[in-house]
Amino acid sequence: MKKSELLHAYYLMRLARGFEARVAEQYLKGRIGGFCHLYSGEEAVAVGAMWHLRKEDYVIGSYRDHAYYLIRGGDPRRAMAELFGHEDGCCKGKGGSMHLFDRGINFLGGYAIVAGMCPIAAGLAKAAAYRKEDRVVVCFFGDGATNQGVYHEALNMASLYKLPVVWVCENNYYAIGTSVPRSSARESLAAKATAYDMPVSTVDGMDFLKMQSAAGRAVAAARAGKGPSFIEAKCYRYRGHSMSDPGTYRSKEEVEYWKSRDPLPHLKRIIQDDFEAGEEEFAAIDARVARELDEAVRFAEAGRELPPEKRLEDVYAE
Amino acid sequence: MKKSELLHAYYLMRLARGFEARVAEQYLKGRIGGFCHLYSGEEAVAVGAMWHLRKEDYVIGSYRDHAYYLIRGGDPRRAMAELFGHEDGCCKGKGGSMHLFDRGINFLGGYAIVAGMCPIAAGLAKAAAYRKEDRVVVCFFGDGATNQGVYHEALNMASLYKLPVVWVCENNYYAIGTSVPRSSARESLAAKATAYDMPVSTVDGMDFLKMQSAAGRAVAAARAGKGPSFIEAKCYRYRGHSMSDPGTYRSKEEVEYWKSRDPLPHLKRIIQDDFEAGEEEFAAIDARVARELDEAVRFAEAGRELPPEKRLEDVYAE
Amino acid sequence: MPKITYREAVNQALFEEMHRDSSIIVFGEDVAEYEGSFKVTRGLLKEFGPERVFDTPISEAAIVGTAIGAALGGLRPAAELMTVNFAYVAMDQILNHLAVMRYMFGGQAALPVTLRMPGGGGHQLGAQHSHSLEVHFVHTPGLKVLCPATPADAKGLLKAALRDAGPVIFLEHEGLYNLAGEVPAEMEPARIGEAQVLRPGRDVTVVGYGAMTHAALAAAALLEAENVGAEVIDLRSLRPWDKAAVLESVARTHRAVVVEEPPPVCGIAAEVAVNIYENIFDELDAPVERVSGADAPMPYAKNLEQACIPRAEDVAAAARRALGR
Amino acid sequence: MPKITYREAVNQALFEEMHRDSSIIVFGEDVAEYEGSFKVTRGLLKEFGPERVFDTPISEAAIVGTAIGAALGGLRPAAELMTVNFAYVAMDQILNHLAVMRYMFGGQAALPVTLRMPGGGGHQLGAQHSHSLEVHFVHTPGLKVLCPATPADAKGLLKAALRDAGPVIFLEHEGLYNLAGEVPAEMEPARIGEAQVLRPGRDVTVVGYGAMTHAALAAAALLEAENVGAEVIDLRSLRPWDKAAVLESVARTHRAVVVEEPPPVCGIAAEVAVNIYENIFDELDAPVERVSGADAPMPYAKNLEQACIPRAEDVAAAARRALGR
Ligand SMILES: Cc1ncc(C[n+]2csc(CCOP(=O)(O)OP(=O)(O)O)c2C)c(N)n1
Ligand SMILES: Cc1ncc(C[n+]2csc(CCOP(=O)(O)OP(=O)(O)O)c2C)c(N)n1
Ligand SMILES: [Mg+2]
Ligand SMILES: [Mg+2]
Repeated sequence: MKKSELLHAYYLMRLARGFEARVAEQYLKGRIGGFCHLYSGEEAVAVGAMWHLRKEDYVIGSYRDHAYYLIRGGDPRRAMAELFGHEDGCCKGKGGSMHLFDRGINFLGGYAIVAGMCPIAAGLAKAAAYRKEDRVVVCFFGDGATNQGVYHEALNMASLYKLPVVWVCENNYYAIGTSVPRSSARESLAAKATAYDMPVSTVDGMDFLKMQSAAGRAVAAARAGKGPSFIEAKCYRYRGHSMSDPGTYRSKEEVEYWKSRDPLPHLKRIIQDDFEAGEEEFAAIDARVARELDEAVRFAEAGRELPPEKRLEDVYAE
Repeated sequence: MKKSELLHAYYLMRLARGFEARVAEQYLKGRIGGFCHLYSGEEAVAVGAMWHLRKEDYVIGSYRDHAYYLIRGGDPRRAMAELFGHEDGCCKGKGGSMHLFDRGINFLGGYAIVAGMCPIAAGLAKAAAYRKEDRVVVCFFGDGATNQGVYHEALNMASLYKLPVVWVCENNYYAIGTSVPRSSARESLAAKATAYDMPVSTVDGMDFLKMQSAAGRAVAAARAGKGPSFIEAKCYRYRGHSMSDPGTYRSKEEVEYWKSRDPLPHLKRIIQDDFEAGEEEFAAIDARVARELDEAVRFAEAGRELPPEKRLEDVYAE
Repeated sequence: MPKITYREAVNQALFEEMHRDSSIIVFGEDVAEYEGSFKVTRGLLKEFGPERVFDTPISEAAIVGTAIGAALGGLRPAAELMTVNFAYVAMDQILNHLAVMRYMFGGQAALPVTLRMPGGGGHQLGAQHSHSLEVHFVHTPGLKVLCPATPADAKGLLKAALRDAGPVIFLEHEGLYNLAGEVPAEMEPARIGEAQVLRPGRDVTVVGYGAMTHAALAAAALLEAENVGAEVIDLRSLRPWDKAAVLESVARTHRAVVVEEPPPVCGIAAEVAVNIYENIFDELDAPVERVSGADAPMPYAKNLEQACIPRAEDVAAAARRALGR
Repeated sequence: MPKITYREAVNQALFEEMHRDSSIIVFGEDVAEYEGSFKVTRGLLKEFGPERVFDTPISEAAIVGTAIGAALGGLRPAAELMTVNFAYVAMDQILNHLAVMRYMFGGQAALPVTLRMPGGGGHQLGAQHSHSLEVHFVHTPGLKVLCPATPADAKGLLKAALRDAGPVIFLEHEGLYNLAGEVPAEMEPARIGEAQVLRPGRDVTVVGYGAMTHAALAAAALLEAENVGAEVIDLRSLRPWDKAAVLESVARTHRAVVVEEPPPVCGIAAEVAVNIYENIFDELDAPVERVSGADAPMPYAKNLEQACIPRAEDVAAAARRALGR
């Protein structure tokens, strides 16, 4: 991979991480409401999984969706405005944190029902296959989603029809307060997915390079008409499940261990080792991100909610 | 196994087979209505799977339930009356063919929703475990059920809590007109079940002895507190999916092949080989079955439906 | 005009619209090779091939989800749930995805999905297989709900559904599949949300839909013999429903009966009745009569089941009550 | 009398009944070690141990199915669905198993199951997480549906549910968990199916339940300032519901308002209203006013969401309409 590419990956992770730091601030100020789930710590998974995507490919995922949206190329201003509940948010303020969506970048939504988006991903892939479009679908969900019935139905169907889906399971070890071994009879979610006869892999989700390489194989297989693949990305969320979860079910040591494996300094070291990049290059990225996020917050602060009459619009197509 | 035991197994299979021949007759006469699914051809599965059960164990299964009920020790008269929709049927005529049930024999129901009974089986096992009762649950379902979400949820939970369930998948190769390879990404349903980290086996479901021996291991494991097991019983239904299905999606040759492996003559041969049993012993069984079934039909013919006011009873406990 | 069955009418609508619009795909359990468990999709696989017409595993939640995704991806999926009873396992996809997505994504998600589901009682299928689920769908903003009662409407409304921005829940009644009726060979889509007066009358208005329309018509025939003129309105579309047509009729007859197959509590009849009261309270000469399915699960035994489903005689009796006879 | 919160009241009922009856078990997502996502099950695991209080995977359909099986096996399961929104994925187990099994097995299946589900809007959780599902449950024969509005009822009704032959859908309102109120330390179970007059009045009857009871009470306070005496009835139980209490009150006040949180079509308010019309048509001086949630999915933005949920002012305005002011 070229240096510029690696720096771009670094930028994307920084952007997502920085965005969520701002979100946490604004949430505590009461400007953002509802459930708000941060992705911090897992950025390498999303950047790696989407690395090989083209503009026409589809991305879909869970409520933990700020990073998907931004990494896919979404506008941080419209994301922040959405979280503020404003009319210039990407969903006019009707969706909120859990339901970002943007047709323009083929990010087809964050969904609040665990595993609910899995069959939708299969359907997107079916549409692409039927229309003979060269599109791949990347679908993100958590470890907990593998215990929900519809997840199994969707994986089976995608495999049966050889649909171009890359299933990315963010195994961050917990579904709210319940750990994987306490909720899944099989602890290896990759092994569990072999029930559907597709290539599976378990990847270090804290390592961008490993993620992108696994995703590269999966995306290539999907494009080649070989059907779906499953990637179990082992990762960790630094924060509680959502802004309202103190996360006391995890030990300090455990959290510290994972923070010591943070994907950002990890990638930075690799770039520095391989290309002798100077600190100023990273500082420039940090500055760019800060600028963009200042702008996003300003944009959101300047916006306003839809007038209440509009609550009855968008129920049906006109 | 003793000769008397084998003869009893033969009797149970004969009884189930014979009962359903009468059911088919009565159905065509219009005395039985609704959906009516015959088990003919699969008898060795149910007799084998229940072989090691005690009175206090639970049996639960799908709509293809005449055989479960009879083999569990149900009264053929009350089953036939139920199919006639009569008040002295085992469910007062409110259930019908798909919903036999009898507390007295711990047969806890035939259910019409594919896989719908799977979590109920887990719950029965949980109750037994919590109450420290020495009970095992045998749950019957078809190959098609393995594509239904709740099936996966139930197997996972049963394994996680090490509940005493024996999952018996009657893989008769078809779900109505759709064959297993056209509906399941993995053709081996035993391999598919390894997702839940329990002992699995694939058994010739046309062979009573093989079935009972696999079931023996599974029941013993459940009793010993080792949790659930999964048995994939390869078998075949001789008739269409239900009385209204002509079954044209299966070739004559295929049906003939399976009929040539009929579990009844197969067991008869074994008994004759091992014990030199005479034809008259089998003839006596046939006669006994005929007598019981004549009686069942007579009983049903003599009964009547509940008065219509009673349609509003049994909605709630009084 | 050619006479065809309701089953054939649905089939024709699928054929014609699929020829017209290549973005329509059809899938569900046993819809392709088996041609549907009610044979409604007969010939489709042969005509349109396995990419457009395909069988699925027994995975209703994923069937609906796949339809949603396919719609987001630019298609017009027409999925079949083998019977409406199996919509229960797909409720989350229907009520909490399909119905809400356009809204929660600020209008960006186009969801031209049609879900066809045969349903209704009367065939001794017992408690788990005899449901009429319309209330669950009609209660839910974001869905449209159609219930054709005649072969012509089965065709006209399905054509409308397949061209609509959707999403549309299309409820076919199993008891009507063999019903024959005149259906124009060339037919425009019907208009969604329009009721139809099937029989004029000036003494009492009887509102029905689906199979209950036929109970209403039969009741009108009984009442005619008693010199009572019953006006029969077939709602055809339950969400949106044609309030104007119902109010106009009741304002003339001053008496109304509403017939529905599901159990009564929070039913379609309650909704129709309450709208009559709210809008033309002073025009009413008697309370609106509701005739509903029994407030009990459906029993298997034939006599019990028949007593649980509104019949012409029940409807006529309600009309007599409304007329104070 | 001690003052405790609605959350504590639910928790106390669980504690007390579990001490009383060892056949009660509690399970659901994060109910044991995490003590519930709303901390309602706090202390239960410690008190009763992991065999009686346990966490489940995110498998709502199997949670409900397990409760059904456990009940068949002789227990009294009290399962929690983390929120009512997740009942959609378990609808088949709730509506097509739990509700019908006693009936279809001819009365043989005892199903003393309580399903606790927090729900309701008002916390900017968006379209998929803000549902009020009561209509789906109330429409379905075979279920009982309770909606406590106060801490005392939360405790009394849950105790009743845990001793009832069931099955009971127990709907807790997320917006009420922090509400404090007087609750007797020693308390008998409440009676299922009995409404309560929370405030007498002679000009108009306002019927509510759950969080809407509080909108009704606040509206009554507003109306009092206008010299209008509003009688507030809290239904408490939606199936069965206390028709007699409502009719008695409306027969006195001659005017009625019914308030509900879900969307209006085929709603609770429609059912209550239609029963008023059917039974005491001649006592009514004006049409019954329905005040319902918006006929739209729930939006995230605070102002939009607030405009979708009935508020005291909406209820007061409806009362004024009923009074012709
Ligand atoms: C069907 C359903 N059940 C329960 C919930 C409540 N819930 C929201 S997130 C969550 C945990 C999900 O864990 P996981 O899939 O591992 O994803 P993570 O949050 O760790 O990214 C739960 C139980 C839900 N949203 N949907
Ligand atoms: C959830 C659900 N979907 C669809 C059906 C309709 N249906 C009844 S039986 C059946 C096929 C089941 O096949 P399988 O599980 O292999 O059992 P078998 O009938 O072969 O014994 C189908 C699709 C149903 N009853 N429930
Ligand atoms: Mg997780
Ligand atoms: Mg089968």
